[in-house]
Amino acid sequence: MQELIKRAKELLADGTVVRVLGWKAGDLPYNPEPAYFAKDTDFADFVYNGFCGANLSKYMIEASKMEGKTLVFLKPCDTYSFNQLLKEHRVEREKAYIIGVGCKGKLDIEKIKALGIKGIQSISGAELTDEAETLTVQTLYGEKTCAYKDAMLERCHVCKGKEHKIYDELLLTSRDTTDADRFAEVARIEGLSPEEKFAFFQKELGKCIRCNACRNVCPACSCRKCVFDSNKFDSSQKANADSFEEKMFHIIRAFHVAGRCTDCGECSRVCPQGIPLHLFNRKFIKDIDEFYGEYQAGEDVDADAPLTSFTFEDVEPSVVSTRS
Amino acid sequence: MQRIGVFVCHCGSNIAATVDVEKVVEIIRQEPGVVHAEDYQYMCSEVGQAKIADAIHEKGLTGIVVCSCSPRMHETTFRKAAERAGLNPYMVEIANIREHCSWIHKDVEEATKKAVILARAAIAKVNLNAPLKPGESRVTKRALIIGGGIAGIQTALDIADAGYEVDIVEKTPSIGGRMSQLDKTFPTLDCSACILTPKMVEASAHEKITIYTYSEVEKVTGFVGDFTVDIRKKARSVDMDKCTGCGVCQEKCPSKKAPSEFNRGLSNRSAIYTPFAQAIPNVPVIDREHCLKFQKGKCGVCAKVCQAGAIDYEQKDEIVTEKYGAIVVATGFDVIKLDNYDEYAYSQSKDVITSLELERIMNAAGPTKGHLERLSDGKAPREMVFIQCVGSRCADDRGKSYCSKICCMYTAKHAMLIRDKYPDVNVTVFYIDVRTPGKNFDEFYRRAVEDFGVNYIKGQVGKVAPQPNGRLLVQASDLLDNRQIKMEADMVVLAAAIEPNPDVRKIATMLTASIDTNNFLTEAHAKLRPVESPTAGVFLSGVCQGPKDIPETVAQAGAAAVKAIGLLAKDKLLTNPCTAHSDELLCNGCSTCANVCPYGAITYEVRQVNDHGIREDRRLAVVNEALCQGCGACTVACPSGAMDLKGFSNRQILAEVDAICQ
Amino acid sequence: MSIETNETFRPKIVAFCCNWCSYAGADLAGSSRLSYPADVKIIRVPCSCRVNPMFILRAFEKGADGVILCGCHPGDCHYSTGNYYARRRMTLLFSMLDYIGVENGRTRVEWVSAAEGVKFSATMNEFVEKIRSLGKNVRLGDLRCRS
Amino acid sequence: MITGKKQAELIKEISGVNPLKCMKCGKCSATCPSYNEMDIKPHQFVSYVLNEDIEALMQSESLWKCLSCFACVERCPRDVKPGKLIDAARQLLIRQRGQEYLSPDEVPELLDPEIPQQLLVSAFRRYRR
Repeated sequence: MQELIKRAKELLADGTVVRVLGWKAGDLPYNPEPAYFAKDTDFADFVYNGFCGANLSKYMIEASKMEGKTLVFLKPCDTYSFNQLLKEHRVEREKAYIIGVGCKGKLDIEKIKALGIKGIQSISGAELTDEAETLTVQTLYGEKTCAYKDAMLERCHVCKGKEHKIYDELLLTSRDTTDADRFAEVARIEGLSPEEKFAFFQKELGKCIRCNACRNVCPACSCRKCVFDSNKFDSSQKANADSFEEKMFHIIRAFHVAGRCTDCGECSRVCPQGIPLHLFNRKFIKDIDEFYGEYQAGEDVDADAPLTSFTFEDVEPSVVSTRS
Repeated sequence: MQRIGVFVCHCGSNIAATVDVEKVVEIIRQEPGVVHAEDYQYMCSEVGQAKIADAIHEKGLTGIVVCSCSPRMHETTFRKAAERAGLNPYMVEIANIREHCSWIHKDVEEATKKAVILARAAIAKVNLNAPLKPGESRVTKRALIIGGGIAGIQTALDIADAGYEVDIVEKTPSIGGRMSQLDKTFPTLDCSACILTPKMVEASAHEKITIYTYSEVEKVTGFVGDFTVDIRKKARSVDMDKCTGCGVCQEKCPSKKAPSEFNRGLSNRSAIYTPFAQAIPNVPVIDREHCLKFQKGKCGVCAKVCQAGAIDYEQKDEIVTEKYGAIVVATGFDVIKLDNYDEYAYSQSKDVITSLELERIMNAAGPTKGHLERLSDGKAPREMVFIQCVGSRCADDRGKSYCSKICCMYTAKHAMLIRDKYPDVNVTVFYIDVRTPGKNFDEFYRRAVEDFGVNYIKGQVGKVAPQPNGRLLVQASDLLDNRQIKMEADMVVLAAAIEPNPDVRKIATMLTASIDTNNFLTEAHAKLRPVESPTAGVFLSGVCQGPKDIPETVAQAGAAAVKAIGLLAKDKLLTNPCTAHSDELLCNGCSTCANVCPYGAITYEVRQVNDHGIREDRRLAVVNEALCQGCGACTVACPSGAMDLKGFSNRQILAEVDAICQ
Repeated sequence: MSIETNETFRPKIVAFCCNWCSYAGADLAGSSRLSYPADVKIIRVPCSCRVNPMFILRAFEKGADGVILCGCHPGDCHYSTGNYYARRRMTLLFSMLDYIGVENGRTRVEWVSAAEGVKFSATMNEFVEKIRSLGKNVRLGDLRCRS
Repeated sequence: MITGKKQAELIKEISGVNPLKCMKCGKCSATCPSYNEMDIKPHQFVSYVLNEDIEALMQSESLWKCLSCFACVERCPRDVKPGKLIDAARQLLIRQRGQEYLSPDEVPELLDPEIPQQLLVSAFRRYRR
C-alpha cells in the first residue's frame, strides 16, 4: 500500500497526473470506497487491501472528461473493463495513467459474517503484502480468525488470471486464486427442470428491490441514460410492481451487456440482497463461448464483439430446445 | 392525441364474406382517438379514395387507418390519396384484414374479432406516427469506373453513350486489362486484340470519357449521388501532352532486364515502356525501380533521344479530387500463385506453365512470337498435357473453394488451337468435370474432342515430375477406365484458379462495400440485384463480383452501366424517410450501431450538446439518411435506446404489441 | 402446472414478420387460402433485426402465450445481413428464457421466404398447437392484469 | 455381427473423414504407388464407405497393399483423405479379430530385418491398448 502512495505522490509531484483515483478507508474496516486524491494530505485515508473490490474503471468515464491525466489503480480484472470502455470510446487512453496493481483475491464481508464473525472492529491480514493465509478479526467478542480463501469473493475463485491487459506500469505482485470452474453453477442450473429453474430464479429475483446498485456499479452498464429510465420503450419503472418486472429488468440488463460484460462480478458484489446476478451474465458468456467461439470481453480492443458480428453457419435459435 | 379515421374495406366479398365489416366499424368507432369510421365496397377505388379525402377535410383527420388488403398491395395508393388531401402520407397505416384474416379464417365471429384487434394495433401505431418527409440529395452527373479492363471499358462506354461524364481509373500504364493478354477468345476464336482494341480506342476517343491510367483511387468520402474521390496519378516521368508515342525511348533504353508484366514475366522489357503495342494511352512510363537514372543517378538516354522533350524525371505523384454520383467497381482478377502446388513442379520446370502464360506464348506479340515452344530449350513439344482445376474447388487453404468457371472453356480452346496449328502434337486434358454451360459452349468442347482429337481423361493429375531426359512425367489415373497412367509430356499447362484482384479489399474498405471470404464483392441481392453493391451508388462489373467469362462480363458491365445511368438520370434522390436516427442526449458514442450497419451509414462526430443545462462535447452517432435503408439493426444493437427507426419506432411497435396482447 | 383444455384455451400469439420475405410469405398463405388459427396476429417490421428482445418480453408481460419471429432465410436478407444479427440475438435470448425456466416452446424463429406460403401456414399451425399444449403463459405474465 | 451402416459410421469416426466431401477427382489414385496391386482403387474407397459396403473393403486386397505413404492424404484437394479411410478399415478388421491388440511381448517375434523399424513403431503405437 505504501508503494502505491509513494508512486502516486511522485507522479502528482512531477506533473504526470493531476489527480489519483484510488480507494479510501470507509466508516467500517471493510468498506473502502473509490475516491480522488489530489494533495499529499489526501493520502491519509488511502487504502489498498482485500476489501478494495471496487472496479475503478467505470469512474474513468467521468475522469476522461476532466482536465489533465488521472492516475488510476486497476486490478488485473479491472483492466478488462477499462479495455472494453476504451473499445466503446467511453474513456480516453491519453487521460489515464494506469498503474496495474497486484491482487491476491478480494474479500467478501458477507462470507466473513456468514462464518459467524460478528461485531467486527478491525481486520488484519487483508493487505496484499501480507503473506498470511488467514485473516485475524478483532471483534466485540474477542479475536477470531478465518482462512483468507474462505472469505474470498466468488469471482476471485474463478479469476480470469492475474495478468493486466493494459497498464503504464505495474506495482505489487499477484497471487493466483483460481480454484473453481467459472461455469459450474450456470451448468448446474441448466441441468435443472424448467420448474426448478423457474423456482430458483423466482426466489432469487423475488429479493430484488430495484435499487439499481447492480446497474450503477456495472462498467458495461454505463449508458448516459438507461432504457429503464427513459420513455423510449415505455419501460421506465418506478416501483417493483409485479413479479415480471424484475425478470424483464435483469434479462434486458444482461442482454444489453452480453458480449460486453467482462464478468468482473461487481453486480453480485454490490447487490444488497445478495442476488447472484453474475449468473445471468455468465449464462450469456457461456452461450457465446459455446455457440460462437470463446470470447472474453475486454481482452482485445480490436476483436469483433459477438453480437455485432456473425458467421453464415451460426447455430439456429432452435438449438435451445435441441441442446441436451 | 391524433384524430383518427378508420376505413374498412369490403373488398367485394373478399373481406366482407368472412369479416362482419359493419360490426368492425361499430366497435372501432368506440376506440379512443377514433373520430371517424366507415366501411365501403372497394376502398382502393376512386370513390373509396375520395371518401378518405372527404373525411380528412370534414373531420380534420390527422391519422388514417385503412383495414383492407396487404400494405404490400395498396399502402402506396392510400398514402398518395392522403397526400392529395393534404395529409402527410406517412400518417396512414394499414390493417391487413384480407391476406392475414378474411382469407385464412372461416368462422365469421372469429375473423371479425381478429380484424378488430388488427385494426386496434394499427390505431395504436398511428397514434404515435409522426409526419415524415423524404430527404433529398443531389446527384453529381459523373461516374467513376475503377478498373480499365473489358468490364470497366464497356461500362464506361455505355454510361458515356447515355450522355454522362465518366472517368476510368486504371492502375497499370494502359487500359485493356486481362483481355488484352489473351490470344483468342472462345467460343468463336476471334482474336482478342481485334475485338478489344476498337473498344479501347473508342473509350479513349469518347468526349465524355476521361482515362486516368497509372493511377489509383486513394480516398472515397460521401455517399450515393455525391461521392468525393481522391485519385492518385502516379508519376509517369513522361509528359502525357508532349509525348508522341514514337517509341524511340524504349528502343534506346539501356536497361532491358525488367520482367514484362504483360508477358507474365516470360520476357523482359525496358525500364521505360508501354506494356504492349496497342496500349492506350500510347505514352510510356518509367519504371523507376529498373531505371538507371533513378537507381544510379546517371543515364538519361531517353531524355536525350526524345525529340518531343517529353521525359520529365522530376515528375511527382499528383492527387486529383473529383466528385461522382455513381461508382462502378471493375477491378477484375488475377491467377492464384502456385507456390504451394509443388506436386505440379510449376516452380521447378520452365515447361510447366499456367494457361495465361500459354496465352502469351500463343500470341504473335508474345515472348516466342507465337511459336509453341518449350521455354526451357525452345524445342517444339510433341506431347502436351493440360491439368484442370488447379487450385479451384479446393477444400484446403492452398486453393479456392469455388469453380473458376472459365478454365474448361479456355482449355478446350487451347487444345483445339494447338491441334489445329500443330496436328502432330498430342494433347491430353485431365479433367474432374467438364463444365460448359453457355451458348455454343458444349458444342465447342465436343468439337475439340470429335473434330480435333483432343484426348480427355477423367482424373486429376497427382504429380508432375521433371525427368533427366528433360521431359515431364505426368502421373494420373483414368477413373473411367480404372487404370493408372504414367506418361511423358513436353509441356504441362495448369488451369490455375482465378482470384479477385488483391487490391479489391482496399477498395471495398474505402467504399464500405462488403466483400466475401473469397474477396469477391458482395452483391445487394444474390438473385435480384446482382450488379449492385449493398452500398447505395456502388455497382459491380465483371469478375470482381464472381468468376465470369468475357460475354458474361460484358453483359454485366452493361447491366451495371444501366443501373448507374438510372441513378445519374435523376437530379435529386428522394431518400427513404423511414431511417434510423440517434437521440443525441441518449447516445453513448460507443460505435456498437456502426458495427452492425450494412451500409456504413453511421459515422461519429464530436459535438457540443446541452443536456439539461450541462454543456459538454460528446462523441455522437450521426446517421446519413441518404445511405440508411432503414433495416433497424442499429436500433437493437444500441444499448441505451438512443437509436430509433422512424416509421417503426420502439414505441410504435410496443403499442402494436400491447394492442394485440390486450 | 394445470393445462387448460384445447377447447377453451385460445392462446395469444404475436408473430413478428419482416417486410420483405416473411410478411410476403404470410400474404401468399392468405392468397392461397392456407388457413391457420386466428390466434396468430402479425406485426410488420422492416427486418428481423429490428426486433428488440424488449418487444418479445413486453409481449409476454402483456399476456402473450407465444412469440414467433419470421425473417428471410439466411443469405437472403433484403438488407443482406440483418437476419444474421437477429439469429444471434434470438439464440441468446431464447437460451436465457430457457435458463430461467420459461418453456422453450413459447419462442421460435423461423425463416420464411416470400414464396413459402405453405411453410408460413404450416409453421403457424404447428406453433399454435405447441402453445396450446403448453397452456397459458404464467411464468412471464403480468399477473395483475389477467382476467 | 455389426451392420454395414454401423461399420461405415465407425470408419468415419476412426478416420475423422467426411466422405461426402469427395468430388471424385481421382487425384488420390493418380500417384498411388500400390495402384496396380489394388483391387479397389483409392478413389473408390470413398464410394464403398458411402455405400456402406465395408465388408467388401475389409476383404479387399487393397487393405494390405496400401503402404500408408499418405500421398493421397497430402494431395487430396477436398480434405477427404482416402488413406485414412483404408487405414480405418484395417483397424476395424484388426479389432474384429477377437479384439486382439498388439502387446509388447509380441514385438520381438515380429522382428524381421525386412520390416522397417519405423513401421513396427508406428504399428505398435496404433494398435496397443
